[in-house]
Amino acid sequence: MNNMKLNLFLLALALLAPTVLYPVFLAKVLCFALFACAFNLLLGFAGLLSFGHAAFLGTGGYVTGYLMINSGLTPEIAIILGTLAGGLLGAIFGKLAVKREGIYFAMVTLALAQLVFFFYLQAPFTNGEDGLQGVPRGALFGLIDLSNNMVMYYFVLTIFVAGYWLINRTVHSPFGQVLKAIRENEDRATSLGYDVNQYKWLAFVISAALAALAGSTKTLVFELASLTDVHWHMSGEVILMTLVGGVGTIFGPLLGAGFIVTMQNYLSGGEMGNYIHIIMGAVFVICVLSFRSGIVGQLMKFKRNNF
Amino acid sequence: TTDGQVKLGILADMGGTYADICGSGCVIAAEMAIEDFGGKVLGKPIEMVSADSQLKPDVASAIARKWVEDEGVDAIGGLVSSAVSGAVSKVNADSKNITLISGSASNTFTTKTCSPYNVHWTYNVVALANGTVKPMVQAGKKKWFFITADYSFGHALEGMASKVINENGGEVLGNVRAPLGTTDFSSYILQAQASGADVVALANAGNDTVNALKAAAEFGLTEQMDVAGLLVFTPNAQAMDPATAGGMRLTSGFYWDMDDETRQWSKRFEQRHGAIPSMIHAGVYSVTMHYLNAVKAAGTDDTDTVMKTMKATKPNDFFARNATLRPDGRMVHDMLYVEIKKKDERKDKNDIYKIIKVIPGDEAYSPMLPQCNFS
Amino acid sequence: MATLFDINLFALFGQLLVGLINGSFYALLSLGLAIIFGLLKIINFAQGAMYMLGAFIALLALKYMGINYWFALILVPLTVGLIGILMERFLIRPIANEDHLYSLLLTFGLALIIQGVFTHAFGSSGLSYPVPEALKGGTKLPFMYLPNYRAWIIIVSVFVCAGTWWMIEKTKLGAYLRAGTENPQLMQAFGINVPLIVTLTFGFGVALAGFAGVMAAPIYSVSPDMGSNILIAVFAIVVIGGMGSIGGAIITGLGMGVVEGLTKYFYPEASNTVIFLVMVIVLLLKPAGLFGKEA
Amino acid sequence: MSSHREKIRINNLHAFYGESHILHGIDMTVNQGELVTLLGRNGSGRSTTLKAIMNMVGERSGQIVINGHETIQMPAHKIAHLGLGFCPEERGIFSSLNVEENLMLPPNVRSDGVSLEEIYDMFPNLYERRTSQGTRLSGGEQQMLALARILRTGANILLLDEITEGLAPVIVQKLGEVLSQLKERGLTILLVEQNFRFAAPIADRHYVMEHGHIVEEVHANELATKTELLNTYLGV
Amino acid sequence: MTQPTQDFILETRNLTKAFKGFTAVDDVNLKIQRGDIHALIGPNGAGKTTVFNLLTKFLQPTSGSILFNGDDITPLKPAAIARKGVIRSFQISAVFPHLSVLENVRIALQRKEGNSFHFWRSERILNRLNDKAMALLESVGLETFANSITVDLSYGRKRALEIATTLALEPELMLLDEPTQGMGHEDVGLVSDLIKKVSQERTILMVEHNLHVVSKLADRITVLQRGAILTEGDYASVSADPRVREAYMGTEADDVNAEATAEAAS
Ligand SMILES: Nc1ncnc2c1ncn2[C@@H]1O[C@H](COP(=O)(O)OP(=O)(O)OP(=O)(O)O)[C@@H](O)[C@H]1O
Ligand SMILES: Nc1ncnc2c1ncn2[C@@H]1O[C@H](COP(=O)(O)OP(=O)(O)OP(=O)(O)O)[C@@H](O)[C@H]1O
Ligand SMILES: [Mg+2]
Ligand SMILES: [Mg+2]
Repeated sequence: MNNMKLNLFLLALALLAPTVLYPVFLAKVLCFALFACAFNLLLGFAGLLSFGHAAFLGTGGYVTGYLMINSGLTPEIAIILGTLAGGLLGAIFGKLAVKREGIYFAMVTLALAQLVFFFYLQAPFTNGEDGLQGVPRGALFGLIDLSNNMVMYYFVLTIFVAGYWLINRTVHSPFGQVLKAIRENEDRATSLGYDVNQYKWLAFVISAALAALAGSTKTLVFELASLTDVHWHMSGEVILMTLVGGVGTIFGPLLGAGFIVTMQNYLSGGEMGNYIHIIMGAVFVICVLSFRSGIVGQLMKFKRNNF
Repeated sequence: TTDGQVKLGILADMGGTYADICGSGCVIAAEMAIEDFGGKVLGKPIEMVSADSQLKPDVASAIARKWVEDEGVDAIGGLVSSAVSGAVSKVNADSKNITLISGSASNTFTTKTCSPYNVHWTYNVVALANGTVKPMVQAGKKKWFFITADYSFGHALEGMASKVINENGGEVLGNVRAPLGTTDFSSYILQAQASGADVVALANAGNDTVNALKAAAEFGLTEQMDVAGLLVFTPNAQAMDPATAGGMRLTSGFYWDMDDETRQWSKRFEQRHGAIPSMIHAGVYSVTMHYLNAVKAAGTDDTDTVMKTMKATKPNDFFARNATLRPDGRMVHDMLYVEIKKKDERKDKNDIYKIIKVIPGDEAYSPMLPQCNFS
Repeated sequence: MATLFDINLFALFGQLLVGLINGSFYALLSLGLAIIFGLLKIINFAQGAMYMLGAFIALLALKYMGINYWFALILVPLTVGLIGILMERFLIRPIANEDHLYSLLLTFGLALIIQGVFTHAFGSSGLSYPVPEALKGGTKLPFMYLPNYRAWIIIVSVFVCAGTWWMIEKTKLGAYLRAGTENPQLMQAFGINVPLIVTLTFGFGVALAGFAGVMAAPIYSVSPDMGSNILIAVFAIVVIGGMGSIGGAIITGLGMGVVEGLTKYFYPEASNTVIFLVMVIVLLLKPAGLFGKEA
Repeated sequence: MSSHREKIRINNLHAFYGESHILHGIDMTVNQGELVTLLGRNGSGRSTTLKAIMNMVGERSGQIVINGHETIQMPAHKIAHLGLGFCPEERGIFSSLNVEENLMLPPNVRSDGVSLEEIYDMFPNLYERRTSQGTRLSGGEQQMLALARILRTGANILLLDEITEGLAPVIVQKLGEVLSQLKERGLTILLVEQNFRFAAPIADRHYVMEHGHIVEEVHANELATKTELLNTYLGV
Repeated sequence: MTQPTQDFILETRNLTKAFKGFTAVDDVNLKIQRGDIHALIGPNGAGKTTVFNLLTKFLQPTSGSILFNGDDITPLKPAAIARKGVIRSFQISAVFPHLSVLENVRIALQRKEGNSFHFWRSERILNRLNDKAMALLESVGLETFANSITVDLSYGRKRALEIATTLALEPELMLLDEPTQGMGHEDVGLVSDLIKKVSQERTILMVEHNLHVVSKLADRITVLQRGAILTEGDYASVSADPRVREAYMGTEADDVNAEATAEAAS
C-alpha cells in the first residue's frame, strides 16, 4: 500500500537523519510528534478536542524524572511507569470529561489540567518552576548507556515507532471503526448498543498514555521535567501542531510537530529571536488562510489518497 | 570545548516579561564587550550566538545542550530567571562549560547547586535582602508583611528577607503568596493594610511589582506604611508612577548615573539599545569582559584553566567595584542602596534613582560555604 | 484594640467588596467574549490582545494626542471595534464555514503578532496611565478605603452589562443575532443580512474588550501581556455561565470575582486556579453551564 | 400570458453544491394566484430548485425573475424582500428562541400577513406550547411552526417544501383548506410535495422533475389522462 | 413461535413523562403482543416520540416502569437496552454519513463479535462480516450502493439503509419512528413491504402518520392523545371511533377504507 511505502521512506529518513542533524534536536521532534499523534488520535479520529493534554505529557515527565532521580530504576521501567501514570490520570480525566460534548469537553479537560498544573506547581517534589533538573538518563536494561546522544536518539526512535504503530493500528482496528461511527452519529451508535462513553473513554486513555509516553521520553532526552510541560500553553501548542499538520490525517501531526519544533528552534536563535512571536503568529495566520487543511491536507488534495 | 576557538552563548528572554531587563539588551551588552575587547582572542575572532530562553527551563536546557554539544560553545551568559539558569548550569556542569549568570536572583548557584563552573555576577537575593531590609529594620521599621510571588525566587527573597528582619530584631507579621502574573492585588493590599505592619515588602518582580505598587497607592496603603520593593530593575522603576513610587528604597547592583565611568558606558549602551542599561545589562558586559580577559591571560580556552584564572584575577571595571570572584563562583562587589526619585526631583525620564549609600560587598553577600569552595 | 472577631469580619467585608469590584471587571471582560464565543461560536484568542490594545490605544492617545480618559472611553472602543470589524471581514469570514478550531488557530496567531509587535515597540515592563483627576481619591468606608475609581468600575460595568444584556436578549435585533448564528442560511432566506450582523456583532464584542482595556489602564500596569494572562480565565467564565447566555456570563463574572477574592484571602496560592475548580464542578453538575440551555 | 402576472420565471437554471451539479437547466414559470407543485422522486432536485430560487445553493447560473426582478446576482437576504416566503424541508426551527419568538422572527416583507390570532387559531398546538423552546416541539408541531412563520410575514409568493411531512391526517386536510384560501387571496404558491393525494386536488399545474431536469408539465385538467405517465415517473 | 407464558414482549406500567410544567406522556399502559406489528398513532404532539424516547431511555421517565420480556428494564442505560434487543430508528434519518453503506451495516454486525474494544487488532478481521452485510443490503435493495459514501444516498435509500442496519442487530423488538416519512410513493411501498417482511421473526412498534401504511401493516393500533391512551384496537375498530376521526384521522380514514376495500375486491 502507498502508506506503507511512505512509512518506510520516513523510517529510512529517520534512521539516517542523526548523521546530518543534531540527534537531541531530532529526538525532541520525535517526542513532540508522538505527543501530537496521540492528541490527534482523540481529535482527528474520535472528534474530541482535549485542551488539557499537557497534563499527561507533564505527568509522564515528572513521574519518570522522579523515578530516575530517586529510585534507581532502569529507564525503560521508569518510562513504562510514567506512561502508566499518564494513562491512569487519563482514565480519571476521561471518566469525567467524556460525559460532556464539544466545547464543554474541551473546557472540562482544560480545567482539570489546570488543577494538575497547580498540583505540580505546589507539590514539594517538583521544585516549582525550577523543575526536576539533572534527571539521569541511566542505562537501558541496565546495559546500554543512554548518555550518548546517538544511542538515546535510536532509543527514542524505537519508542516513537512503537507508539506510532499503535496509533495507526488503533485507528484501523475494530475499535477505531466504532470510534469513527460514534464521531459520525453518536445517537445512532448508542441505539445500536454501543456505550459511546466507554469507547470515548478508552480512546482518551490510550491517547493520554501515549502523550505521557512522549513526556517520559522527553524528560530522559533533556534530563529535565518542568512546568512548561504541564502549562496550558503546551496543550494549546499541540493543537496548533495538529492543525498546522492536518487534523485527522495520520501524517499530519507528525509533520506539524516537526514543522513547529524546527521553526521554534530556528527562530529562537540568532537575529530572528526578537521576532519569534510575530513570525510564529504570521505563520499560523497564513496557514489558516491559505492551507486550511494543514500541510498534509494540501498534499492529499493533489493525491486523493484515503487511508 | 577546548579547541582554541572562543564561542559565547547568550541566553536571554527575547519576548517575555523580562525582555526589557535581559532581552536583546543582554545580547548587545555582550557584543559591546567583545568589540571593546578587540574582537579576537587566542588569535581567532570571538564568536557569539544568542537565543531566546522563553523563560522555560526545558527550552533553555535544550539550547544549552545544542550549543555545547553541537556548536562548540565555551560559556553561556545572560540567563535571567533562576529556572533557566539552573537548567543551563546543570548542562554545563556535566559538559564542563562555564555558566556566567548575570540575571538570576537565586543564591542556590553558589550554595545548594554550586558547581566549579558557575559564575554568579551582578546580584542575588542575599544582597537584595541585606541591602534593602537591614537599613529599614535598623531605622525602626520593625514589623513586616510580605506580598510574595508564589514562585521559588519569591520564596527565596521572602526567606532571605525574613532572616535579615529577625536577625535585626524585627518581626514578620504575615505574608501572602500571590500567583505569578496576578494583575489585581487589591485583595492582598487589604490584607497588608489589616496586618498593622510598618513595611510591606514586595517579594516579586516585573509587572507584578508594578501592579502591586499601583494598588497600594490606590488603596491608600502608601500613606500608612512603607513599601519595599525587593527586586526592582530600572525598567520597572521607570514604569511606575513617580507619584506613588517616589521615595521607595531598594538595592541595585548598578546605577547608570553613578559616576563618569558608568555614565560613559551607559550612554554608549543607550545609543545602541535605545534604553538605559539595567544592572543585568551592565553585569553581562562586565562578566564577558572578565571571561575574555581570563582566556587571554590563560592562553587557552580550556575550561578549568580559564576558571582558575578568572577566580585568581580581581574583576575591576565600571560595574565591578571592590570586587572579588570567590572560589564558589560568587562575584562579590559593592551594591547600591538607592531611592526612587520623586517627580519633581527628576531631570528626565532616565533620572530615577538617587544613591543613598554604597554597601560594601562583604556586608551585602553572605560568606562562602565550605562545600562550595572550588579553589 | 478591636477584637479579633471584628477585624476578621471587617476584613472579610473588604475582601468581598474588592472581589465584587474585580468581578464586575470580569463581567465586563467576559461580556465581549460571551458574545463572540458564546453566540457567534468564534473561538477568539485575540480577545485578550484586543483588551490590551484598548489600554494601549488609550495610553498612546493621551501621550501623543492629548486625548483624555473620558474621550478615550468612547474613542477607543470605536477604534478597537473597527479593528475587529476589519478582522472579521477579511480574516475570519473566509473561514467561517470551516471547523471552529481554525478560528482558534487564526486568532491565536493574530494575538501573537499583536502582542509581539507591542512588546517590540514598547517593551515588556509596562507603562502607566494616570487615574483621571475626577476619579482620584477615595471614600472611607467603615471596613475599608474604597478608591473612587473602583467604585466607578462597578457603576460602569453594571450599566454596560445591563445594556448589552437587554440588547441581545430583549430586542428584535438580538433575536436576529441569536437565530442568525444558529442557521445563517435560513435567516438570509428570511431577508436578514446575516454576514453584516455577524460582522457588527463581532466588532461590538471586540469593542467591549477595548472598553475594558481603557477601564483597566489606570489601575493596572499597561503591558503587552496583560491580555494573555487573563484570557483563559475569561473563557472559563463564559463557559461556566453557559455558552450563549449573556446574563450567565455577567452573573458568573461577578460571582467568580467574589470567589477569587475569598480565595485570595484564605488560600492565595490557589487564586488563579479556583476558577477552574469551579468550572469542573459546574460542568459536572450542569452540563451546559449555570445558565446555558441544554440541547 | 401577460408578463406582469408572472411571479416566478426561471430560465435555464443550473445549480451546484460544491462540485456536484444538481440542476441541469430548469425552465418554469409560476403565475400570480397559481398553485404549482414540483413532483419527483427523492433526490430529483425539487428542494434544490427552491433553494436555488432563494440563493441558498453553492452556485447557480441562468435566469430567475421574481416579480419582474432579475435575482441571479442578488444576495440572499435581498430576495425575501421581493415578497418571497420559504419554508424549508428541514423546518429550521431555532433552538435559541421560544415558539412565539420563532413565529415572530422573520421580518415582515409585506403588511397583509396572517395575524397571530389567525395562526393560533389554525394551529392550537402552537398556542399551547408558545413559551416552549422551539426545538422541543414534536416533529409535527415544528412543521406547523415553520409554515406559520412565513404566513405571518405577508409574503405573497410561497415556496413550500414538504409541508405535510409528519403531520396528522386531520392537519393535512386543514392545510389543504388553508392553501386553497391563500390561493384565493391571490397568493402564488410553489409546492414541493410527496403526498400526491394532498397536492392533486389543490394544484393548478404540476412539474415533474427527474435528475435535475423538468421532464413533464401536467395541468390539473390533464391529470386523468396522464395518470399512466405520472405513474412511471413517480410510482403513484 | 410465541412463548405461551409470555404474551407481551413489552409492557409499560403507568409510564409518565413530565417536562417543566407539561406532561407529555401521561400514565400510559402499553402492552405489545409478541410478533405483532403494533402502531402508535395520534395527533402531533401527542407524545409518541416521547414514548419511544422513554422506551429506549433516551429520556428518563418521571414515573412508571418498562418491562421487556417480563424484566424491568427501567433502570438500564440506552446502550444496554439496545443490547437486550430493543432497537430504534429515529424520526430524522440516522446513518453514519461518511462511512460507506457497507460499513454502516457492518458497524451493527460488529457489535455481536465482541471485538469492538480491540484497538490492537486490524480492522481487516471485520471483512468476514462482509457477506452478511451484503445479504442485508440486498434485502433492502441497496446492494449496488455498497461502496458508496452514505451521505450521497437519497433520502429513501438512507431510510432503507437504516432499516438494514437495524436488522443487522437481529432485534427482538424494533421501534420505528415514522419509517416512511419524506418518502416518495415508490419508496413508501418498498419500505412497508420491507417492514412486513422483517416482521416475520420479530415484533415491531411503529409510529406512522401514513394511514395507508398503518392500515396495511398494523395488527394492533394504540391511539395516543395528549399523552394518554385514547383507544386501542385493530384498524377497523380504531378508524371507526369518532373520537379518533375527530382528533386525528379526519376524512382520510374513509379514503383509506375505500381503497382497502377496492384492493380487497380486486
Ligand atoms: N448540501 C448538499 N450538498 C451536496 N449535495 C446535495 C446537497 N443537498 C442535496 N444534495 C444532492 O442533490 C440532489 C437533489 O437533492 P434535493 O434535496 O433537491 O432532492 P429532492 O428532490 O428535494 O428530494 P428529497 O425527497 O430527498 O427531498 C440529491 O442527489 C442530493 O444528494
Ligand atoms: N424536551 C422537551 N421539553 C419540553 N417539551 C417537550 C420536550 N420534548 C417534547 N416536548 C413536548 O411534548 C409533546 C409530545 O412530543 P412528541 O415529540 O412526543 O410528540 P409526537 O407525538 O411524536 O408528535 P409528532 O407526531 O408531531 O412527531 C409535544 O407537545 C412537545 O412539545
Ligand atoms: Mg427535498
Ligand atoms: Mg414524533
